[in-house]
Amino acid sequence: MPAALELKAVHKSFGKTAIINGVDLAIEKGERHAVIGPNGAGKSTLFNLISGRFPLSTGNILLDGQDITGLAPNEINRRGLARSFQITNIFAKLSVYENIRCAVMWSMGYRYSFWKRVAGLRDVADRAQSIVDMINLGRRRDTLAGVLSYAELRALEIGVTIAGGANVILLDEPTAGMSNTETADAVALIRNVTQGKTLVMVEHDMSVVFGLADRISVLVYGQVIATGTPEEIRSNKAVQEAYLGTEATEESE
Amino acid sequence: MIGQYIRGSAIAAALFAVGMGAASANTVKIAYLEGLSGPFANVGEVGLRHLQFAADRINAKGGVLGQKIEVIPFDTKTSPQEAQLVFKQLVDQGIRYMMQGNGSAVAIALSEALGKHNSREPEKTVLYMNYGAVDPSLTNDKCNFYHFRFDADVDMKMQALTTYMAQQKDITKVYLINQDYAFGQSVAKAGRAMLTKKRPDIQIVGDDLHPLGKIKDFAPYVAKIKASGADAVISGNWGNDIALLIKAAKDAGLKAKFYTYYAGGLGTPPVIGEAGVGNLKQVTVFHSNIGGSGAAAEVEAYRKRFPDSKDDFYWTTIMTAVDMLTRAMEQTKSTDPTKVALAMENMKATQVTGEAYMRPENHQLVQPIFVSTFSKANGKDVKFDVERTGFGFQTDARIEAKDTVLPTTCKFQRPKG
Amino acid sequence: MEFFLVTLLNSLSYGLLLFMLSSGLTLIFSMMGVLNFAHASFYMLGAYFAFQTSQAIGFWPALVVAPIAVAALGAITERYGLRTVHKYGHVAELLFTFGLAYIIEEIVHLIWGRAPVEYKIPAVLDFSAFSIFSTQYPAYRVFMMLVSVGMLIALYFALTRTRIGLIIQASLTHPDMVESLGHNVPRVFMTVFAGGAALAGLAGVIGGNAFVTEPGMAASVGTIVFVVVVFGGMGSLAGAFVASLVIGAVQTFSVGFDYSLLNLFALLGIETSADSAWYDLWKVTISQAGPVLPYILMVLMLIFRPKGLMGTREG
Amino acid sequence: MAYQPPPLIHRKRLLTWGLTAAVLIVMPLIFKQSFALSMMSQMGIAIIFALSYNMLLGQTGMLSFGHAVYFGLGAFFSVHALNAVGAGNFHWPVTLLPLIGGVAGLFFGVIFGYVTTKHSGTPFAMISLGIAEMVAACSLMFPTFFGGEGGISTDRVVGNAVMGITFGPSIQVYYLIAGWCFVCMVAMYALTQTPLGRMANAVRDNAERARFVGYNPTHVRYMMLMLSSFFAGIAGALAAINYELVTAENVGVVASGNVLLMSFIGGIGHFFGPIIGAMLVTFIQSALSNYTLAWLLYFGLFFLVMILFAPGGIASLITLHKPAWEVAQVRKLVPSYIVAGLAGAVLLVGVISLIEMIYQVETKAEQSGTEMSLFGIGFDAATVMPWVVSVCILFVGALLLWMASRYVRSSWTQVAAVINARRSA
Repeated sequence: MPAALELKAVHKSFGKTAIINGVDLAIEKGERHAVIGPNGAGKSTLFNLISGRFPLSTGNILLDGQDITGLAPNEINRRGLARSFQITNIFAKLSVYENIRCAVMWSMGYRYSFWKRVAGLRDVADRAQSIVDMINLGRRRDTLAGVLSYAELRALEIGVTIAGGANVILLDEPTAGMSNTETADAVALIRNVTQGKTLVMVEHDMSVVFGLADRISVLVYGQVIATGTPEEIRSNKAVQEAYLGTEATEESE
Repeated sequence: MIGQYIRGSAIAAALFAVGMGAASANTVKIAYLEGLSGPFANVGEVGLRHLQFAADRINAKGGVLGQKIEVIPFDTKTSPQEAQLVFKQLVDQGIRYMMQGNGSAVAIALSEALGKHNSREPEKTVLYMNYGAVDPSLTNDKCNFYHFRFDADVDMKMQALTTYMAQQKDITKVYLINQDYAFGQSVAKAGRAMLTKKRPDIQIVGDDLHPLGKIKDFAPYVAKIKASGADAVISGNWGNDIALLIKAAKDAGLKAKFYTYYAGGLGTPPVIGEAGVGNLKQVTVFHSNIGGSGAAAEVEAYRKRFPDSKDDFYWTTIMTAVDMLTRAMEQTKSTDPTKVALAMENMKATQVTGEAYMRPENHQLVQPIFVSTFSKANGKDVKFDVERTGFGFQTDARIEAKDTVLPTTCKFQRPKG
Repeated sequence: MEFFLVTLLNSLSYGLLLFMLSSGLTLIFSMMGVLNFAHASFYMLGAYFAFQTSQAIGFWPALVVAPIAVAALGAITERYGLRTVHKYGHVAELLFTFGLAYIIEEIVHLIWGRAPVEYKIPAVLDFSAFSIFSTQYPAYRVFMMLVSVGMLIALYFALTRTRIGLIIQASLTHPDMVESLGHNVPRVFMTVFAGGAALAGLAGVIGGNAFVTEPGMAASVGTIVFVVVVFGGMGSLAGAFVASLVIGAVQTFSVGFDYSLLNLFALLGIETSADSAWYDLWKVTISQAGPVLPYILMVLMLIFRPKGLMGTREG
Repeated sequence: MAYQPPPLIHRKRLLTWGLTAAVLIVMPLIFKQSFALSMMSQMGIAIIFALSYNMLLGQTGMLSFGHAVYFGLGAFFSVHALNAVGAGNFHWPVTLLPLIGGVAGLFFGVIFGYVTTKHSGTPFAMISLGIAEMVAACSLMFPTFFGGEGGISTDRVVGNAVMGITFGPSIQVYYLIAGWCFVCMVAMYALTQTPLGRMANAVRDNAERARFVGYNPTHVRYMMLMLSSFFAGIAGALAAINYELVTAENVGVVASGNVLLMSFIGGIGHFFGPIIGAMLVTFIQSALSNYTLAWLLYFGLFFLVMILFAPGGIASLITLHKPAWEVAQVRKLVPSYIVAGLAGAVLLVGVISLIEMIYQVETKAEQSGTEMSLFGIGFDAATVMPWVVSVCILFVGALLLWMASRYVRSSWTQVAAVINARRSA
């Protein structure tokens, strides 16, 4: 069985600066995988490469065994990979419900049709409503996304990401900037919505990482220096030296 | 949403109520249709002054049939479609006479709207006096019984111009440069055809069409003319397109003579200035220095009436139009457009330029045409300058009325009088 | 040969004038994201101010006074107009300049009338500088080129040797950066806008009497300057420079080519007559199509290289 | 709870459309002059055109400077079709002529849209302007098709009358336009409620994110442009029937700018905004120009004031009051609006007198002297007094308006408090 997502010798340079420097990574189906690393290690760039936002310099990316290198983001999304953004990136002038509805339409086969009434599509409505409920924004259903609170926006961001039913979900710092209680809610939400799916996340909050992830990869200077279970990573000398040591102690305090 | 409709229409209704019924009764109303706002408003205003000038003179003598002439200006925004709408407005207001003359596009649109209107609503017939739109088709295949043209058309002027040019033995190579649109194209076509017929030895060394009003720098065209070795240039250009062409020619030291239609057009002489003296010619039905006491008196009277305006008496065509109109009314003792139109056919008029008559086959005024040269005003044969520039036109030749008549394809339905 | 040399000089002087207009627009467009529709109106105002000033105190003072007056107007426009609508986004800003262009034209109609004004070349410069074979080359054109080149050099030094110039340069390629550097962004914007307006005004001063000063002059150069900016590429003054010269040359040289597709057909042995389908299209000569060429170039450029000739970024 | 799709036709919507249809039917019975009738026909055409434009600007976020290209080409193709029908070479009912215009518009939408919609934002705006300039320049170069400056004229009375309808009288043309206008309005509204229509909004808000939910923004833009050019072509065909003349100015940049102004003034953020804008701008352009030569200046100033103070257009000014209306608080605003309206009127009187006096002195003095009358008061603009008075009125008006604006603001603060209280309750 092929891996859900596989990166083969992925390189990315901007001009003369190499940001991603030969990443190999395989993520199994159903796995919850976290990518950690210090600032500027190239985590977000890695996500942008996987989701097709930036073209690769060299290397290959396989989704479910199929090569998706060089495809447009919408093509990649249609093959079952969805991502969220670190800086909230939703449709500001549409309501919460409409945001979700836009995110489910393609996957339900309605594509660019201009002869069907959206309000008449029962399956779309049911699915959108269930996702709104799942991300606990039922009360804010008809509010414009642009006026939501920060935590609500983050929840919507996740909702829009998972709405299309993609099997591989990429979450970019889903809990960044949240308070402790908000973070706990977010973790519960992520756990809930990614059941049975493959999850890859970039996260700074180590409690979230160690709470959620089945496996962790550590990215330093554009290279994966270690991949393993949380325990393996915790005990990995190289990781401790390079990155974890100081921060892990800070986090535990 | 619906509230909006209602509110909007209420405002519209209120404004309509104010606007209607502005014209007063018991006058002979002449609607004046020109662009009175936007870029060509100044040209429209000049015609308006002339019409007012003519109307004042009639009114000072007690008007026509005891009624005063009232001039009512309408703004066509120099757009054919707008002109059609304005036409509906003047019909609404019960106006039966209209005058227009700038832009053949507007003229053709009006003439067609007029034709349809007069046949659809004969009891509200309107008569159209065209004082300056010179597309030949208006008195040929698109002619209309209720349309009267008082200016000579492109072909008639070219006939006069080429007659004159044919006599100039020093012309051997001619260059045509015109604006790339209907008028410019017809000038180029007529010029080539008539000139090669009258002087087969003349070589046409160039035939350029350039976009209308878009060229900033005519130097490349002048370089091309120069390279062709032309000693005469024919151009129907008007406005900045002629002014810039002449300036560029002077800059490059081009010696060729320019035979033009609109060198004396409003706003052009001030831009040309010194650059045009001696080598710039125009073909027109009138200019200030044609000689004769009548012309001089007219020019002076106009300057006296409008002392602050820089433009000069130019449109004899408007004078003749108003003159013929009022005489036709006096003759028939009626202000009915159909009767007046029948009376105007074949009518003779004594213009300051000489005898003229309305040709009954196509309602085209036949009159003398002049070729003149841009010169320094000298108080003698160049008595009057144009637009207070110190430069005026000097007559080179006068082509008699009978020599300007061309065959016509016009076949209109004549109503029974 | 004579035609070629004369036309080369003409295209150079026209191209340099275009650059004077487009350099300001590029700066404004690249830094502020505002596609300034009123830019050509500033050019027109420059010409009219110069006309008015030269009537009162002569051409040479006008060369200084008019651009300064236009710059002041530009600063006011930025401060009280653009800055107000800035919060509504680029579309509103663009429409604001669109409306402004409209009003400036009407006001010019009111103050100076609709006919061209007699803004003349100063007598000292009204002679022919030299002759190429038999064609004279007017001194004023040489003067125009000198002013343009002088402006080019001044602009170069202003951008590379002064503090604000360095900030402007930095923000051309990285518009977000200026803010993070902690500079007074509104003031930088105002300076750039006023400076761009001044350049346009200066172009008006020297272009107004070489060509013609009339209310339609803004509209006649307006779109061509846009073409130059887009063609040259966003954020690149060098691109605008090259594009100005290229567009200037295309427009000037195309006049000399009287070839149409009919000539090509004749070469290929295809028979055509006035009755052939699409005859109207085949008979259009390159010189007739000249004015459309810049637009075609621009559209092609945007299709194949959306960044423009030397642009650093898109959109 | 299973989802119940809302009925296609429910009471509120039926009422809205029913009233719209009723207004369209009744209008010519109230305004009978042929000028009024032709203005209403123009409005109908403008409404379709402005709505089609707003499919791009308001709904998909594409600022186009060349939409008249589709309108004008639609008009030219239909005028040629109509002439062919008149010559007997081709059979097609005049009633359905707009379909030919629509298809022509669509055809060029397919061609030009393929190039333009690869870009968004400013590059799209620029490329649309470039194409508009190109088509406009071509329109004078190819007189066979475009008819040169005179345009192509036609006679809409062709073939046999069907049930007495010849389309000769303008009232019949009005109803033809009104019918098409209604159909197009419904169709374009319906379009906003489809998957494509919703995704257009999403692309407008955030084209990049649309990619990450599976949609290609380029396709969305392309499809919207094609559909929009179809409707623009319909409007063009109706214009051809209405004027019986199509000139090159129809494809021109000015016409494109005009539709932009209409949509923006009406309000691009709401479906009905462009409808208001189309009616208002058409009205200003045809009616205001009868009263004053300065109408272009007034129009320009009006536009600038709208951008500076109400960038959402008239529609946003209306919808601003929706929350207040829902809590029945609008009446609390009325007094302050009346005061502000009066103050604004004073200011307007000052502005109008100054502008009219300037125009009188600058452009009309030659024909009719400096004697003039405004608001029923006759005076001589060459004397100082009227100027002093006008400037005073202007300043007083400005001062009053400034004070009134504070009153409006305080009224709004009160109303907002009520709204907030009601909301949180």
